Amino acid sequence: MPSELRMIPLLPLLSAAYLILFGRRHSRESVHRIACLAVGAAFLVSADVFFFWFPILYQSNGLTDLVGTWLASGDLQVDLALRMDALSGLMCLMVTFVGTLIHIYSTGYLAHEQDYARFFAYLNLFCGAMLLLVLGDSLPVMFVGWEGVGLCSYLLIGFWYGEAANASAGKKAFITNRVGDLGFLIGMFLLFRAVGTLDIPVLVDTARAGSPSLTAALWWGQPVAFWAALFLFMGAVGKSAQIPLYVWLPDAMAGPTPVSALIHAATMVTAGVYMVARLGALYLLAPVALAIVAGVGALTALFAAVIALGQNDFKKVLAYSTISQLGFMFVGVGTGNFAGGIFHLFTHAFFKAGLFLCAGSVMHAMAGSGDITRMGGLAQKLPFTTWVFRVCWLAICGVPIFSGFFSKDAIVAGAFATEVFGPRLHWVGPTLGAGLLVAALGTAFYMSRLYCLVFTGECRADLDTRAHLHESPFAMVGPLLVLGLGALLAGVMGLPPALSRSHGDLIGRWLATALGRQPEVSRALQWRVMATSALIALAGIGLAWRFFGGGVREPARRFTAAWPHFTAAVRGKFFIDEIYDWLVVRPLRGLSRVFFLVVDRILIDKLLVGGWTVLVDTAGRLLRLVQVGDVQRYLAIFAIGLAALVYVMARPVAPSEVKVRIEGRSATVDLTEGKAAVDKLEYGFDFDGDGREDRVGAAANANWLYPRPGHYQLRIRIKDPRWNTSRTIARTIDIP
Amino acid sequence: MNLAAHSASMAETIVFAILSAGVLVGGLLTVTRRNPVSAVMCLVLTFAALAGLFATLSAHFLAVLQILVYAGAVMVLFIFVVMMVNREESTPIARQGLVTRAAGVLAAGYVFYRVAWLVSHERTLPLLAASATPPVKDFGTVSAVGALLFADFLFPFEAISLLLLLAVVGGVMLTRHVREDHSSRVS
Amino acid sequence: MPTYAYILVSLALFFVGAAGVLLRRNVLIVLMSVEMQLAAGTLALLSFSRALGDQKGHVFAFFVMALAAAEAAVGLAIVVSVFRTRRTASLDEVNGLKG
Amino acid sequence: MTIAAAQIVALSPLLMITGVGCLALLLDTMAKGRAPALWLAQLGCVAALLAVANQWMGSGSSQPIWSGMLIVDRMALFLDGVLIIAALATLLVAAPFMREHEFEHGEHYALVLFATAGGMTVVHATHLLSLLIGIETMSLAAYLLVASWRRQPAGAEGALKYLLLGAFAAGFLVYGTALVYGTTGGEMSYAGIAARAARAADNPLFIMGAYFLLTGMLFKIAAVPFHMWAPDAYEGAPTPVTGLMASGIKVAAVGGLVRLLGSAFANPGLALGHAGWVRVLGGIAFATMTWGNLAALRQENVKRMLAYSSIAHAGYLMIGLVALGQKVDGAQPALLVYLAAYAATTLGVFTVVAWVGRRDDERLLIRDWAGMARTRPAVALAMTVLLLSLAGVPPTGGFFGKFYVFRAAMQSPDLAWLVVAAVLNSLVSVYYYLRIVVAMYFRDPVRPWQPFPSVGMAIVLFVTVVVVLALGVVPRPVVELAAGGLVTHW
Repeated sequence: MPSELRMIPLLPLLSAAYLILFGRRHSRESVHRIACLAVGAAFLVSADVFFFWFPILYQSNGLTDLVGTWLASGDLQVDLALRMDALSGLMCLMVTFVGTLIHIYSTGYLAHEQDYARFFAYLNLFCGAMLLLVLGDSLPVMFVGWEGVGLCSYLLIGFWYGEAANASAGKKAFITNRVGDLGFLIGMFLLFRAVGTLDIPVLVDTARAGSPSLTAALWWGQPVAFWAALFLFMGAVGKSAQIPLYVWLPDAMAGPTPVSALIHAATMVTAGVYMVARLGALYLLAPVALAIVAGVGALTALFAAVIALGQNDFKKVLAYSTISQLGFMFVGVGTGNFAGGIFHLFTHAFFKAGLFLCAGSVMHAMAGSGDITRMGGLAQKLPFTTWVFRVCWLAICGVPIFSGFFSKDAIVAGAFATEVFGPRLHWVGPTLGAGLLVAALGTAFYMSRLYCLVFTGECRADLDTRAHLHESPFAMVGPLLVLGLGALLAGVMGLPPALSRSHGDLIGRWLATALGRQPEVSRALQWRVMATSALIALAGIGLAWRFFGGGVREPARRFTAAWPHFTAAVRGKFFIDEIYDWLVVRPLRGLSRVFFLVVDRILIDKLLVGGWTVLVDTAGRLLRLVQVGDVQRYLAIFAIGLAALVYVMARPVAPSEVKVRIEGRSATVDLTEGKAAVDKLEYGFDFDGDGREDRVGAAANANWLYPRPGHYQLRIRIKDPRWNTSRTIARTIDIP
Repeated sequence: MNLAAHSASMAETIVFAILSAGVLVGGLLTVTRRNPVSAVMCLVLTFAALAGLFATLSAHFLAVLQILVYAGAVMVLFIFVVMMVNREESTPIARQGLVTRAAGVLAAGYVFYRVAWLVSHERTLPLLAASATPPVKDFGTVSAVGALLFADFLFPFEAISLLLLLAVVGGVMLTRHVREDHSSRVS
Repeated sequence: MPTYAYILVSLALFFVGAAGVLLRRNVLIVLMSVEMQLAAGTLALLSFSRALGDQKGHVFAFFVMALAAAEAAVGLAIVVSVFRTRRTASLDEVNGLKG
Repeated sequence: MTIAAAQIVALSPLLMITGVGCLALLLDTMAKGRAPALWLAQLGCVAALLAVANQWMGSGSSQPIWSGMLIVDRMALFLDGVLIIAALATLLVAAPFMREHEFEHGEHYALVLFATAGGMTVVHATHLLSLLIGIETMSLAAYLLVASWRRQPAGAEGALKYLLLGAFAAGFLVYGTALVYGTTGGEMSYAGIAARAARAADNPLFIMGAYFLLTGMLFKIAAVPFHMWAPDAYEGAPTPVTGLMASGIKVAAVGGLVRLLGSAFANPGLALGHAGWVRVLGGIAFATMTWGNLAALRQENVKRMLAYSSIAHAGYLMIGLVALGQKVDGAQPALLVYLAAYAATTLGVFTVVAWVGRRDDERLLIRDWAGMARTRPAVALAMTVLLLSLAGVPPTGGFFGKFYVFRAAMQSPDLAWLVVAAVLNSLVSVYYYLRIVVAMYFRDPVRPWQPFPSVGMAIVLFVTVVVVLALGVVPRPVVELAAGGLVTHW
């Protein structure tokens, strides 16, 4: 088995270490040469392994590179092993390829940056961590990469720490991610307890075999698989920015744009989707968990799309669009259509990285500003950027022949056709599919709005900026063109079988061994979905064009450009515009504002994140008050603590259950169940609440015949004679 | 029970009562004295009475040690320090935080009550009811305890010398005249 | 006298010591109270020792005594150094560190 | 009793540390300057480490020696190693620190060694008497070390608080011993207590005695609510001493608790059930980590924040103790690994704290650390790694230790809540650790700053960072060493 697998994450990691330690001594050229070469070499190695072992990757469950036993003690053995199979190979290629492009792009984008070496070191570190995440053969190894990308994200978001907001955005990202990691860890422990190993292939095999260790009920009647899947998904929610932990991603746009492209669009945030796909067999054991995954995904897709409608910052729009697209991917994996989810992940990596890099190029030209209301008409000034943006825009909108069209359709069709939820939840799939179609409409609309406001019409920027406008250097444009090409062509990998029987669904077939059974989609359904979504994409674009084509500020010119025949009907145009404005635009904008303000800023930021912080903070302040500095009060707390300990210890055990059985006028009270091992207790029963104990003794049960019906107070005194302590339990008894 | 035994036990009870009264009254006086010098004197009383109690428990060696070490050496040390740092204080108990500290005393009292209740509850058990000097030759004498000390307890005996050494060394370090602290920032 | 009587006396002494530690303002008296607590432990050990006819308690008591002496020495040294820096032996005035 | 040579050899690390401490004292009075004593002390540590290694190779007996006072087993040797390394690191850091702050005492070095010797006695102890003497040796040396910075009023104050609370706790330790001694019919050795525990566990007086002992020990590891001394003593102490207290002394106290609970009080009648220490410790563990983390959030003083962080870590450690009480496989090695990782991390962190302060500019507030990454990137990076280790972020030793302990605890279904609480807690802790990182990386320097040059500190820092990272990346050797500690006779 190839030991060059370990080179793939190691190359960027070593380069990162070198740059952190000695980067400051090198010139800018040698810094970026080292960084780009490291990632480029990682790409070449992965491509080499991938294509050399192509058949093996396809047919078996892949190649393993056992670096060594990471830790072994007693029952726990974790190998530091890397595995390339069909899925991780694909991811690996994608990460290194996009990563290399972004490295090259950064050399141009950050040409004026002071801390050049630090930036590239972090970027390399990030790639290394991501590759470790992808290639890791066991959950702990994966988790190291998982945390590593979180850390790099923190470092890179806060890269421009001059502004306080950036530093706190970084902190927010890190802490939100840690909330998810908590779930990941617990899920991992649960799996370990159930299966006894953390090797992913073994876990997958165990899950595929439907082993009772995973299907046994754990808590509240749900099986182990459900809980493990749910907790792991919590990790995915954090990393992939889904509801309710998505808050960090929009704020994370504070970092340099290449970072947003690499981390917050193409790679890191996809980790959650990748993880769910990787452990797909586990999720298939728990349909309810799958439904939760898909449901959260669909909700996020819709919700983020609505918020994106109202954003005026270039990168914020893209950030919410990323969240929304990740929602699509989760619906894919959540409906058992893992290949579909991965396919969309793949195409999304190209077009979203392209979009972000375009954003970087535009902001580069606009002297760093990302305010789209101050843009417009940039198509002439930035020809290459515009073309790439057009391709990526059409791809994300889902216009036929562009890659996004096919991958989105694969998810939607999969959702309609899925049977993983079983007969009881069969309605979930179609509902999700319908939801996604609405989200797709929103996507087409807001992306087109973005396009129109930025590239069409007149430039609304001030004169200074306008004079400064220029196309970016080749180092930035080159990667853009490559990504644009990818956004255009990546769909070939997953053409629907309905279109091409021989070359259809390449990716699904490629991933079949790694991911297992996928939902069968009938040809008719494929056609239907393709037609509907094409229509939806066009409708979204058309609608946006009517509102924003050429810029929203000049409704007259917009209408002239769109419908020259109607130029005469000035009144009617005004009227229609008002109607649109009142009926559609304002409600939509208002809705998105409401969503954004109420849900995002108040509910999540203030209550969930903020409120929690306030609580913790207050507790912190209170605890500081306890530490008054007076040693005798410390001693008093010592004594009080000891007394509390003795009190708790000396008190008799509370019975876990007080059983009262009433038959006619006779009541039987039984404390035997749940009684602790202490059997030297004495019990006193006062049945009628007269203060006199009616039954006293070592027996933990007693019965009493009430003379007449009524409402009685039952008091049970449990006494521990060894300690001379007692506790009293009160109940009321109704004798009919 | 014959008369002699009875009067012996009577005498024993009286001795015990006097000594324990000495211990407790001495203790109470110690913690209530305003002047630390009087407190030290009361503590000497406590420890002397305690030595007496040790003697009634046939712990002769320890009784002697108690007088020598505590009532002697340690108390002298205390007196020295009292002379050094003593300031007559008007309020023996600080007002601030009194509630917390009183709660602490109550808590300590609760723990004390629990243990005391257990002891008196179990007073009929052989362990707690035993009263006669145990039938071991030389019980509690220097030779008997010393033999044990140099046999089974040799390691702690060596180890405690380290403890005493470091107490001395540390005491010297902290209290010796400032030699190498050149700066005189101490006000 | 029966052992429990001794134990009760030792408990009472322990409590008196604890109360002194908790309440008194003068750090020297607090240290004396601590010594009292240790002495109470010694008394309990010796009582059990006699009841069991076992002299290990005596040896332990011996060590406790040495330990108490060492603790007193160190405690007094620290009191002296506190007094040097702060000119006070009142515990309620030694509260610069807090929070 | 005749002293067999084997018994002396078995204790050679302890004897070396003690002997070198005494020699250093002597040398200090005779030689000119402080350097000879320091060198001797450091050499002694190295020699003691070699002796530990020698014992490790040849160990196999793990029978109690010295009439059941002590045991030399792999667990004790493992912890000996950690303690000696902590002492060595403290010496390396303390010397330049004291020179910079002008309070050099030759006794200081000897006291560090004596504290270590006390700690080693604690981890070897199989008898309540050797435990008590070990604890007190360690504590008295620590009180004195805290007070050793005589110019600093905070030092004496911290020492006084530490001493008073410590003496109070010692009172309980002694009284607890008396009760256990009486109710077990004259037993003081762990094996003897364990043999009688089944019968004695019926006697509330015995349980009371056991809890008094437990309280005395919990005080030493700064468990809530017996932790109140820790922030003040940590803040008041000279920084290298704080490092020693947070690493060496905590390690020794936890080691002592592992042995005490694992052997003397391991009886199910005492450990489990309603009044069992497992349940009680579980509650205390929860209170400890939560209190520590919450109180750390609002701290502005780095040392104080780290003191609370060390309280929180005591809570995590106690989860391991609880798992031990539940007889979970692997709880003990997990604890040992955690201790090793934690000790290395803490030593490194306090080295940085000691390093950044100058004579007239202590730089103990977080805002004083602003912009450190710009002037001293290597130190800032090291500090970041160490803080991430404290927060439990992979791939650091701190993460791995937590992972290992939590995994052990998860084996027992009753402890799931505790693990969840601990993970949540470590989440909270990220916040305050990041405050330092944010200050170092994302803030502009407030005033010019230059740490004093010190080879010793650089070495300690480098080694601890390497160890912390190595423990996260290739923990296997240490895990195996810790598991080797399993070969014991409790």
